[in-house]
Formats: sequence, C-alpha cells, structure tokens
Amino acid sequence: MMQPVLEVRNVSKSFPGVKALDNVSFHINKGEVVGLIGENGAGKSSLLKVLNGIYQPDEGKVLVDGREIIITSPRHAFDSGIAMVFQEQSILPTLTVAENIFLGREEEFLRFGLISKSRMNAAAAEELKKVHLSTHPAMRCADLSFADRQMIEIAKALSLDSRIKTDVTILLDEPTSVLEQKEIELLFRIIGDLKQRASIVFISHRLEEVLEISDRVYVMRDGQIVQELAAKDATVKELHQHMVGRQLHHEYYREARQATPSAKTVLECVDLNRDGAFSNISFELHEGEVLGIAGVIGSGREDLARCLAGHTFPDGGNLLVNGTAVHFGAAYDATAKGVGLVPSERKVEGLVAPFSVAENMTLAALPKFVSGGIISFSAEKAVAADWVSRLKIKTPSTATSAGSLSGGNQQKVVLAKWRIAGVRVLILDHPTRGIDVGSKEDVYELVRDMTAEGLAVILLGDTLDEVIGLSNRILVMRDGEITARFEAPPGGKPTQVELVRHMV
Amino acid sequence: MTQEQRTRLQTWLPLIVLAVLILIVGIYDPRFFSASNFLSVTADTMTLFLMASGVTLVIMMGGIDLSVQAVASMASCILAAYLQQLGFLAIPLAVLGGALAGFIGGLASTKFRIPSFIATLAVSGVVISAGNWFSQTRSVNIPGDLSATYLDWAIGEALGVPNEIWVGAAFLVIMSAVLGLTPFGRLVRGIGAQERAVIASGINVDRTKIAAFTLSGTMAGVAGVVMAARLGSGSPTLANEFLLPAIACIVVGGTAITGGVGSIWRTFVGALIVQVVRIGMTFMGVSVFAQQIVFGFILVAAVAVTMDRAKVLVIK
Amino acid sequence: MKPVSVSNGNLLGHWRRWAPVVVLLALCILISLFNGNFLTFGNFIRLLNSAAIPIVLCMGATFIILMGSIDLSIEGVVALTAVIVSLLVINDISPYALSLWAVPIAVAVGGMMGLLNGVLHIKLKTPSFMTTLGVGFAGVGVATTILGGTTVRISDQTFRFLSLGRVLEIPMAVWIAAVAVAVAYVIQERTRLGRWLYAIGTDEMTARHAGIPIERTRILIFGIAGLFYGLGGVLAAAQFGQGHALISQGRLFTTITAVVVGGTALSGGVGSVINSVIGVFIVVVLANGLVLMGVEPYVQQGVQGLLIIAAVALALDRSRLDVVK
Amino acid sequence: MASKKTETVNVNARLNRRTILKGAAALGVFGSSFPMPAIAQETTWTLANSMRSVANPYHASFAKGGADFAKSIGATYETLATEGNSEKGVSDIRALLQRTGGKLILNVDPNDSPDARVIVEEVKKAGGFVVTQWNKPDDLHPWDFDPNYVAHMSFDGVPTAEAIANELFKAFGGEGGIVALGGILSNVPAIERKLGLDNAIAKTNGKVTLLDFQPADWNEQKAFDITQAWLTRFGDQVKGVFAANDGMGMGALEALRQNGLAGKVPVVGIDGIDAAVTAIEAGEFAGTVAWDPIWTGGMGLAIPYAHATGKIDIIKEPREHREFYGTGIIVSKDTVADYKNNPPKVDYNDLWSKATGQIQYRS
Repeated sequence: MMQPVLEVRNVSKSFPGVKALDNVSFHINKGEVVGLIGENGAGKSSLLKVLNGIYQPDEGKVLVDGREIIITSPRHAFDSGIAMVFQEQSILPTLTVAENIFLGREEEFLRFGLISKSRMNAAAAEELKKVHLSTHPAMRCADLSFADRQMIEIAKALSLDSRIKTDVTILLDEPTSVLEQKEIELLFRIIGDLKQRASIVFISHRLEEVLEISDRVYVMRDGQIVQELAAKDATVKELHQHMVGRQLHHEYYREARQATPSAKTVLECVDLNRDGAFSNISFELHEGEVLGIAGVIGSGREDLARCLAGHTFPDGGNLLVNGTAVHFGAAYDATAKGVGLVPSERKVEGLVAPFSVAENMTLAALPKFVSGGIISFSAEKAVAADWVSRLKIKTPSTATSAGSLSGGNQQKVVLAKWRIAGVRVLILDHPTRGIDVGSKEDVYELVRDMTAEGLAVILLGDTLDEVIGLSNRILVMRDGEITARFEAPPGGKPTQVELVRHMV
Repeated sequence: MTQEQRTRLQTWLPLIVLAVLILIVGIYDPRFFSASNFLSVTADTMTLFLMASGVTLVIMMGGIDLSVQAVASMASCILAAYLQQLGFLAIPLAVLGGALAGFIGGLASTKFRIPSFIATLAVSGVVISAGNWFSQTRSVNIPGDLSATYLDWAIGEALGVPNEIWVGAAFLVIMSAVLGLTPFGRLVRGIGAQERAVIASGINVDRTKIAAFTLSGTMAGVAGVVMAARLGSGSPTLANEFLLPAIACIVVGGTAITGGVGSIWRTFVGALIVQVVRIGMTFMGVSVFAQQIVFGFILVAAVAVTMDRAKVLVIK
Repeated sequence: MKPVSVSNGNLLGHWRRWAPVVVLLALCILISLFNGNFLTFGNFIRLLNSAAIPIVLCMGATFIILMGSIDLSIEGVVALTAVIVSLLVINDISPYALSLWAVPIAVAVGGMMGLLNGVLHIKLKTPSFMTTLGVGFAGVGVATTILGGTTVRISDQTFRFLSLGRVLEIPMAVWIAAVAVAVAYVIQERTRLGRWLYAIGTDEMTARHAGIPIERTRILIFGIAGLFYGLGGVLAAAQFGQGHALISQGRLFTTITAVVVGGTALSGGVGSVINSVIGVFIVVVLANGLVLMGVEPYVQQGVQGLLIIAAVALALDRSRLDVVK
Repeated sequence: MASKKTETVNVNARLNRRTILKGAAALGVFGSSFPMPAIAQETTWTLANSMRSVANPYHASFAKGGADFAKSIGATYETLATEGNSEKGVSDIRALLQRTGGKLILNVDPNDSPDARVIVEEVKKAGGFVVTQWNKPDDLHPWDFDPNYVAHMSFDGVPTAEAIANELFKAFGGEGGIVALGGILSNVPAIERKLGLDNAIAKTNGKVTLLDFQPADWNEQKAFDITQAWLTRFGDQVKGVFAANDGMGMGALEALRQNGLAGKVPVVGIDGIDAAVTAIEAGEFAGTVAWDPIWTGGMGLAIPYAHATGKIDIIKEPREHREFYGTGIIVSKDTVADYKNNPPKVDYNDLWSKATGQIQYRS
C-alpha cells in the first residue's frame, strides 16, 4: 500500500496516575480525511498534543512521509507539515487578520528587518480566498464574528501547503462546534477541495458530521484506539457504542420524559429589542417547559439569551418575570429574580477554575451558607457532596479544583450551581458544546429532571438535533427577529429541514 | 517529590526563607538573637504589616492600591489634629478618613472603570492635599500626656510584649478570618481568579471591589494611627517611602501580583522578611552605599523562592 | 495620529480612539481661558522641553506595559545612566572627556540594565513588578556608590548642546525625543518584536504556540526599554548639566501615569507609543496649567488627581476590556 | 511646665517596658555561646551619623565629617540612611544600639521632626549619647534627657533665608517681582525659610513683590518645570528666583538657561553645594548659604564623645551649648573667591567655636 503521510507507531504517554495514551498506532494517507472520535478523556487531545509537539511520547514514534521525527514544539510541527486548528481559538483580537495568519512566520515578509505590510496583506488575501472569506486582511480580528475567526484559523492552517515541500496534514479539533449550519457546509466544501493537496484529521463530537466527511474513522477509548472502520459502512449508533463501550440503554434525547408544561407563565418578553442585536421579540415561557431557540450565528439568539440573563440590557420592550415587569441592570438582578445563565464560554464565564467543586457550586448562593458572617463549610460540603452524587459528577472530592475536571463534569458543576441557587428559569447557551457523548446524555437527563421539578429552560442548542429533541416549543430567529414558532411535542417534532428554511 | 509534598513545601517557603535570613544574621552577630531584639524588630515591622495587610486583599483581586502611603499620612494628621478635642473619638475618625479615601479609590476604579493602578494613584494626590489641610501643612505634635492616655494601646506594653505586636497580631487574625471565612473573602479570591465567572454567577462584583478598597484604606488608616502614636506626631509626609516596601512585603510573602492566590499570613511573614533584611544589613555592618543594592537583589531572590508558581499560569 | 484602540466600529468606539487627543485639546482650551500666555510660542517650546524626557522614557515603558508587564526600574536606570554619562564627558570629577561618544556608552548601560531586568524576570520566573523594583533599588544604589553621594558637574558644552542647543527654534532635546518616537513607532509597527509583544500582551499561550520565542522576546523588549531609559538619563544629565543619584526622583509614576492616560491598557495588548506621546502632553500640560492658573499650591496634587481620573475616564478605551483591574 | 510633666509620664512608661525587656534579655544570653565576629566586640564607643540619604551632597559631606572625626580618634564609624522612611530610620538606630550594646554615639538628622523624640528615648534607654540636628519637636529638650541627649544643633532658617533673600534683591536692584520655590510644605526648614523670605520682602515695603510661591518638594525636576511655567505666566516680570535649597535653585537655573535667561535673572539657594558655588562664580547664582556640613557631621560626634570620655560634663554646660545654632556662611559674588580660597576648617577641640546662641522658639 502507499506511503502514509503521517504515521504514529505504538505511542504511549503516561502522567502521574493516568495512562493518557496506551500503545496507540494510527496513520493517514495522502488526500485522506480521517475522523477521530472518543469521549473526553479518551486520549484524543493527548494524541493531538503529541502530534503538535506539546507532549513528548514516552514510547513509540511519529513518522512523517516515512521518516521518523521528534516534534519539539507546535511551531516545529507546523514547519514539518502538521498544522493544527485549535479548539480554543488561537486568533488574537488585537492583531489584524494578516498578522494572525502569519503570526510567528513574518520572516518571509521582512525587508531590511522590517515587515512589509503590503506584501503580508496580499499574501493573506490569497489565503482568505481559499476559505471564501472576503474580510480585509488589515482588519482587526476583534471586529470579526466568532465564525469568521474560526475560518481565519483554518486559513492559517491552509497557508501551510503553499509554503512547504512535504505533504500537509491538518488537524481540525472540533472545528464545527462554534459554526452554524451554513459555515459547516462551507467548511466541508473546503475540506473537499483540500483533499487534493492535504490530508485531514477531523475531530468532532458530532458523529453524523464525522461520518459525512471522513473516509476512515478511528475510535478512541481509555487512551487506546479501540476501533478503526470505514466511514461508508458505519452508523452513528455503532460509533457511539464503540465510544462509550456499552449499548445505548435508552433513546438519546429522553423524549419519553418530556414534561407537559403547566399554564403558569414564569417569564415573558413583550416587543423586547436591543439595537443592532434583536427586535420585537415576544414570547412566553412556562413552568416546566423547554423553549428551544434555533438560529445561525448573527441571528441574535445569543444576544437575546445574554439580555434575558441581565448581561446586556434591552433598549425597548418589556420583560416580565412571574407577571411583574423587571429591569435587569446586571447579572445579579436576574439571579435575584431567579433567572440564571449557563454560558457557552464555560472556562471563562461558567467556572472559577481554581475554585474547588464545592466553592463553584455555592458561588451563586453564598448567602445561604453564611451564619454570623462566616461561611459554614460543613453545610457547604454537605450540599456539594449531595449534588456531586445526584449529578454523577466524576471528581475525587468536593475539594478538587473544578478546573481539573473534564468538560462534561465541569458543565454539571455549573448546572449544580444554578440548582443550588434555586433559579426558576435557566438559560442554556450551548450547554453541550465540546463535551463528550456520555456527558451529553447526562446533561439531557438533567434538563428533564429540572423541568420535571417545574423549572423553565431556554435552550440554545449546540446542534439543531439537540434543540428539536429537547424542546417543547421552538422559536426560530433570523437577523434578530423571530421568523417561526414550532410546537415540538414527543412524536410530533419538526424536522431540521423545516427549521433551516426559516433560519437562512 | 509528589505534587502534594511540593505544594505543602510551597506553603512553608516564606517561613523557611525568614528562618534562614534570621539564622544568617544571628550567626554573624549573636546579639541579634536576643529576645529584646526580636521583640523590637517585630514591633518595628507592624506598621508596615498593617498597611500591607489591606493592600493584600486588593492585590488578590488582581488590582493594586497605591494610595495607602498618602492615606496613612493623612490619618496621622487627622489623629494629631483632633486628639486634643475629641480624645478617643479622634482614633475612629482617623481610621474613618482612611476608609473614605479607600472607598473613593474603589468607586473611581469600578464606576469609571479606571485601572486601580491609576485610580488609586490619582486619589493619593487628593489625599495628600487633604492631609495638608488637616495639618495646615505642618507636622502636628501629639503631647506626651495625650499619647499616654489615648494611644498606650498602640505603643505601650503588655505581658512583656510591645503593644504594636498585639495590635499587629490582632489584625493578622481578623484579616485572615475576613479573607478565609467570610463570603467577602471568597469573592475577593474569585474575582482575582476569574472575574467574569463571578459576575456571571450573579455577584455584585463592584460592591465587593469597593469593599476591598475601603478595607485597604481602613487598614492604611490604622497603620497611620499607630505610626503617629509611635512617632508622637502626625505629618502629611509621615508615611513617605512606605508604599513600595509595603507592596514588596506582599509579593515577598508569595502572594501573586496577578491576583487569585495569596494570604494575610504570607504578607505578615513577608513584612518580617523585609524588616530582617534591612536590620540585618545594619547588624552586619553592610556599607550604607551597598545597602540599596543588596536590598534590591535580596528582594528579587526572596520572591524567586517564595512565589507559588503552581497556581500562576503566566508570569507577567 | 494612527488610531490605536481596537474599537467595535460603533460611533462611541470611534470617538474613544480619539479621546486622548480630545482630552488634551479640551485641557489646552480650558487653561488658555485662564491665562492667554498659555497659547504662546514660547510656552509651546517650554511644554515641548518639559515633555522631551518623559516622552523618551514612555517609549520604553509603553513596550513593557503592552506586554502586560510593568517596569518600576525607570528611576534607577535613569539615575545610573545620567551619572555615568556625566562622568564620561568633561566634568569636575573624572578625567574622561569622551564628549558625545559618552552617549552611546550610557545608552548601552541602560540597555544592559534592561536586559538584567528581563533575564532575572524570565530566568528566576519572578514577576516583573518585583524584579524591576529590585533592579531599580540597585540602580540608584550603584549611582550613589559611584559618586559617593556627591554631584558631578558637566562642563562639556558640546554635550550640553543635546539639551540647550536649538535647531529651527526647537530645542535639541525635543528633536531627539521626536527621533526616539519615530524609532519606537517603527519597532512597534514594522518589526517582528513589535508585533510579537502585542501577541504576548494579548495571549501569551497562543503566542507560544505560534512559535514566538516568548522568553527571548520579553528579555529583548526589556533591553530595548532600557535603551530608552538610558537615553532619558543622558538627556536629564544634559538638561541639568550635572549627574547625581536623585536626578530621576519622581520620574517613575509620572511616566506610567502618562502611558495609561494615553490610553494604553495595563492589562497589555492594547495601546501604542503614539498614545503615550499624547499621554505625556496631557500630564505635562496639566502640571504647567496648574501653575499658570495659579491653583493654590497645597491643593494642586488633589486637583491633579481629580483631573487625571477625569482624563482617564474619558480617554481609556474600555470597549474591549470587559474586566478592569 | 506641661511638657516636663509629660516627659516624666513617658519616661516612666518606657522604664517599665525597659525593665521587662531586661528580664527577657536574659534569654538572649545563649547568644554569647556563638563565635563572636571581630566587629561585634564593642569594647569602645561606636560612632554613627544618621541622615536621610547619602545620595544628596549635603548629607554626603555630613557623613564624611563624621567619618573624618571617627578616623581622628580611631573609632569605628557607621553611616545610617533613612531613605526618607521614618520607621526605617528609627529601627536602624535600634538595631545599632542593640549591636553595640548601647555603647553608641549618634549624630542624627531626623527624617522628620517627630522621629527625634523616639530616637532620643531609644538612645537614653540603651545608655548611649545622641546629638540631633535640624528637626525636633519644640518641646523636646536635651536637658530633659540628661545626660544621654547631649545637644541639638540647628541653623536658624529665618534670618538665613532673610539674609540670602536680601542678596537676591541686591542682585536685581532691589525693585521688582520675584518667584519662590519652597521645600516640602511641612518640613521645619522649609517653613522657616519661607518665613525668612516673607520678612525680607516685608522690609522692602512694597519695592519687592512675591509673584508666586510654589513648593517643589526639594526636587530639581519639579523646580525646573515650575520655573518654566512661571516664565510663561509672568514673563519678564520675574526679576529673581528664590529657592529654599540649592538643588531646586539649580533646577530653576537650568530652566532659565533653556530660555536664555541664565545670568540675567539671578537665583539664590541655600546649602552651599559646589554646583551653587560655581554658579555664583559664573554670575548665574546671586548667592547661597554654606552650612559646612563637614563641621556639623563631625562636631555632632565630637561633643558627645568629649562627654563620654570625661573631657567635659555636658550637664554642667550652659543651655546655649545644649541647644544652639551653627553658623551659616553667606556666599555671594563678593565673598565667593574668599570662601573658595580658605574653606572653613574644623577644630574638634574647640567644640562650640561655631555656635551662635541658643535656639529661639517662635509661635
């Protein structure tokens, strides 16, 4: 068979207590798209870090075009033809598009030690064409949308193949998790053209996407590659089983447990609008209801969510909680009225990483644990322990720093925080972004638990599927306005196609 | 060495550094080891510690308070100016003045969203003017009988230990409790570690910040009162050249200037380290010309040892 | 002036990026209302004269602050270089008479001090705040030791020309400051170091992944800053015709204030040397104005403080800094 | 008189602390089992000068004077610098007293007048001898701390400033406006010198007017900027510049030079630093006052040493030998040559040669 572009042979990597990679072998051929899936903690990111030169393997070797190389740094990986598109965005808002694309590689534009901006911008424009992005290279990335930055990230990786001799391998780590349908389709088109020039490793939690785009799929579990299969004759269910290593005991979105909301309205918007974000938004949210909001980036649904939680302020219209008009001047006003937000940027807004699990859980309800001005640590510990068991949070103890937990467990801590705070309305902004299938199911389970207890949930799903599966009702937004409303009772769910029609 | 052992050692490092420094000086000149000397060295450290203890909170939030020196001076002026008429009341009044100054600094920094570095620097200008006003730009003498009546709690003596030390110890306990046991203290840590997450959790962060600055001003006020008591007078320049040493104490103690990690006792030890280095140089007869140089490099070396890098990702 | 602040394109943002200039103009108008002499050519020259040294110092400080670090060694480095340069030109203590050749030497010494800052900061992994504080102490200490506390007087007129000389009516020091600004601007905009320090100031981890040599860059930037302080020391010596350890007293906080008033964020990544030039003029004009307006001496510091708060509140572009420390 | 009573109160308070410390000191005995380094063997007196900072010319010479005297009698000598931090100054002195076991002769220029009382009390407690200079509270007197508080020497800022101000007036013809740079507002010398200036101006009954007074905090740089602003505000109304010390004077002079006015607009300062003297020769300074810090630095040790070694009994000395003014030498255009040719000499045996009367307290 042909020479693999990139090959990993019997690589192992251990850390105190864990074996992150256990004798992993893996290869990718020229022009091939290989999917790499696995739950968080399965070893995907460790493998990427090895390929990216952040980790050095304890055993085994990495070969590029059949030659063994020791990758010393992300930069070295890049120069050896391995480009990585990070899950955490590596685009710097303070620099221009061009400067970001060529960050650390300015030498080719140096003239007498000075950077020629004109040449740099020209070269950047070339790269932007490849991702069908029309933004001006001299623009500051701070002024760009999240999705555009993601595209620039990819352009940065692509800039490699016009610059080095060896074949290029591009590692895409969760590239779609922040993209909306439209951009995803674009991305897939790009990957299509890329196949002539490069090989791609595609990492995602969205199994259907993986199957759609990949030729082969590797499944990782517990630091090992447990399965290698051809995409064309594999199914999502199959992949899923290999990942979690068990049968799906019951159906994914727990539609069976979908509660019928009570008539009681807990939150109501009347002609709510915020200049440049959304306008005349009106809806009612009932006790025990999951209200899904679908829409592409820029549809204004994120702005709406943050506005409802008091992070930003409406310019007009009314917001009513339990029938009384409220004006949220800040997040703490919303919390006081029983409205909480599970933010999409978990690491930044969701958690205080150095804080312990317990400290994070009680953060929004601290006064409840204070007697005589002093925090009652015993009470705090007890409550935290209770929620750790209720939400099946995998943590050594309630004193462990939350930052050290896996994404899924971190998200559960955030949810526990709001449950302890006793909110009645919880807004979930991409609650399952970047967390593994196992934890996703747990989160869905939790959503059902909450509604069963009468909480109302507003859901900005990570995928359309999710929105459809979980919601009682669905609002579709486009350009800051509500373009459609769907009832989504169990059995009578609208299809993706129906929604997309109103989204774009 | 396991992670736990390393972290456990990490917490003791400031004390170890202090012990080593004391040993070095003491072995060079045994008279340093006399109990009376330890007592006076510690007593001399307390004003510095009192001032630094408040700033510690602000630094743990990731901010900084550059107004404490001016605030302490102003407090000394208020005390000296009103002790005659008001008696004991002059003490809370002086401390209150400090609190107010801190409050204004916090207000400016949060409401106008000005970096605390500049906000407090600017406020100290205002405070200096205030100090000049209270003292009529003179240094105001505190008559001995008044100081004996009203300020003995600060400069007198109990159980063979100078009262400065009792005062310092009391505030060491109080401030540690505030930081370690109260919701306020936890929020201070939280803001230093990840402010946005604290905001998103529905906490009134501005209120917490202002409270921290106010507390910092209050402690500067207390330091100013004790200083005035010790020197028997108040003056608008009384606490000059205290600011940088105070911040040095905090950092030498191992509290991260970037916020999030730290504690009051670390500042206490840091203050002792700074003092022992200074006094040690006098004991070892280091030339006055060399002292600044030695002092500078020992500070850097001490921080290099005591700083808890495990919890600080990027060192700026 | 090149707009520096990254604004989100809305009107406020656009206004913000020019705010420092607006504040400066407003201040000038205010003062000239009190005292017409403010708007005379003579005073213009005097303002430039007072601004020259702070501007040179700010060029260095801005780079450090853009990296998200801080530099408290300014006074120490300026004192040391001022003393050294005064001893190398014709003076009343040492036999040397290198005249202008002394300048590169002194500037180089400044660079060395800067490198020392950087190396200690990076190799010992100590916060720049503490490292530079220590090196600053040491700098003043060495300066004091060299002179044994006395003052060295400069009788070298060629050297004094650096401050006293006039070209086209403009003092030499101002021309030198202008060149310093030009150099700093080119470094910031057109060299890799310049771009990299923005990257580091914005997100060091990402910069590291992009293959930027973080350690080397940080050390070099501290070194470059040191060069500017060294030049500042030279100008100070030339201005006062003497060198002594206290020549730089009070330079530190005025410099940093100017940088921040100009709109550069202490958190790093946002700002520019051009902002700092504006910042210096705001501070200098303010000090000059308080005397011109005859503000009561002992409230001056207070008024200055309040006006600084006002200036920063208006000038600082916080459109992107969601949390202000 | 009230202050007496208060002192006794304080002294008692100190006494009881002291006795207890004595008890505690017993613990310190184990120290003696350590090998004692040479300098630790204090058989004779250790001499020390304490001042703000060795980085300024005045105090540098002050320290030199101390060193010279110590050399002349072959004693160990130390210089202490407060670096402007009162607490540091006091605790350094404590440390030195501790180290020398009280056998310390101290000549101190306190950082701020309040410090003097604490320092004196500490020295008395330890049984050393101290002379203070310049700064002390008015109600603190050597004779209240016999014999340890040997003397306080100062220079009367008021007549000095008045005299030098008159030199300035002379230089520009005695008619017109002047500007004045003051020291840190609350410093005693700054206050006295301002007072002296005001007196001088008053005596010209209207001929000389004070256009503006600004405190430049003894800082050359501030003086420079303020003077520049004055030139804008008053232009050629400025006939002369009065600076409360030479450092600020030099700043002002350079500002004038920048505007081509050096030598045209006379400047006066106080302290008599070399730079000022040279400026006088160059006709740019109208005058300064030389304190002869070598003398104060040495004599502040010589007097207590004489007492400690039994040459004199300070308690028997008259009050004008306990609290006295030194002599400042007015250096002006006419006297500068003479001043340079025969610089002031110091005779450590003639202790009060330059004392000019007992200190007077105003207000």
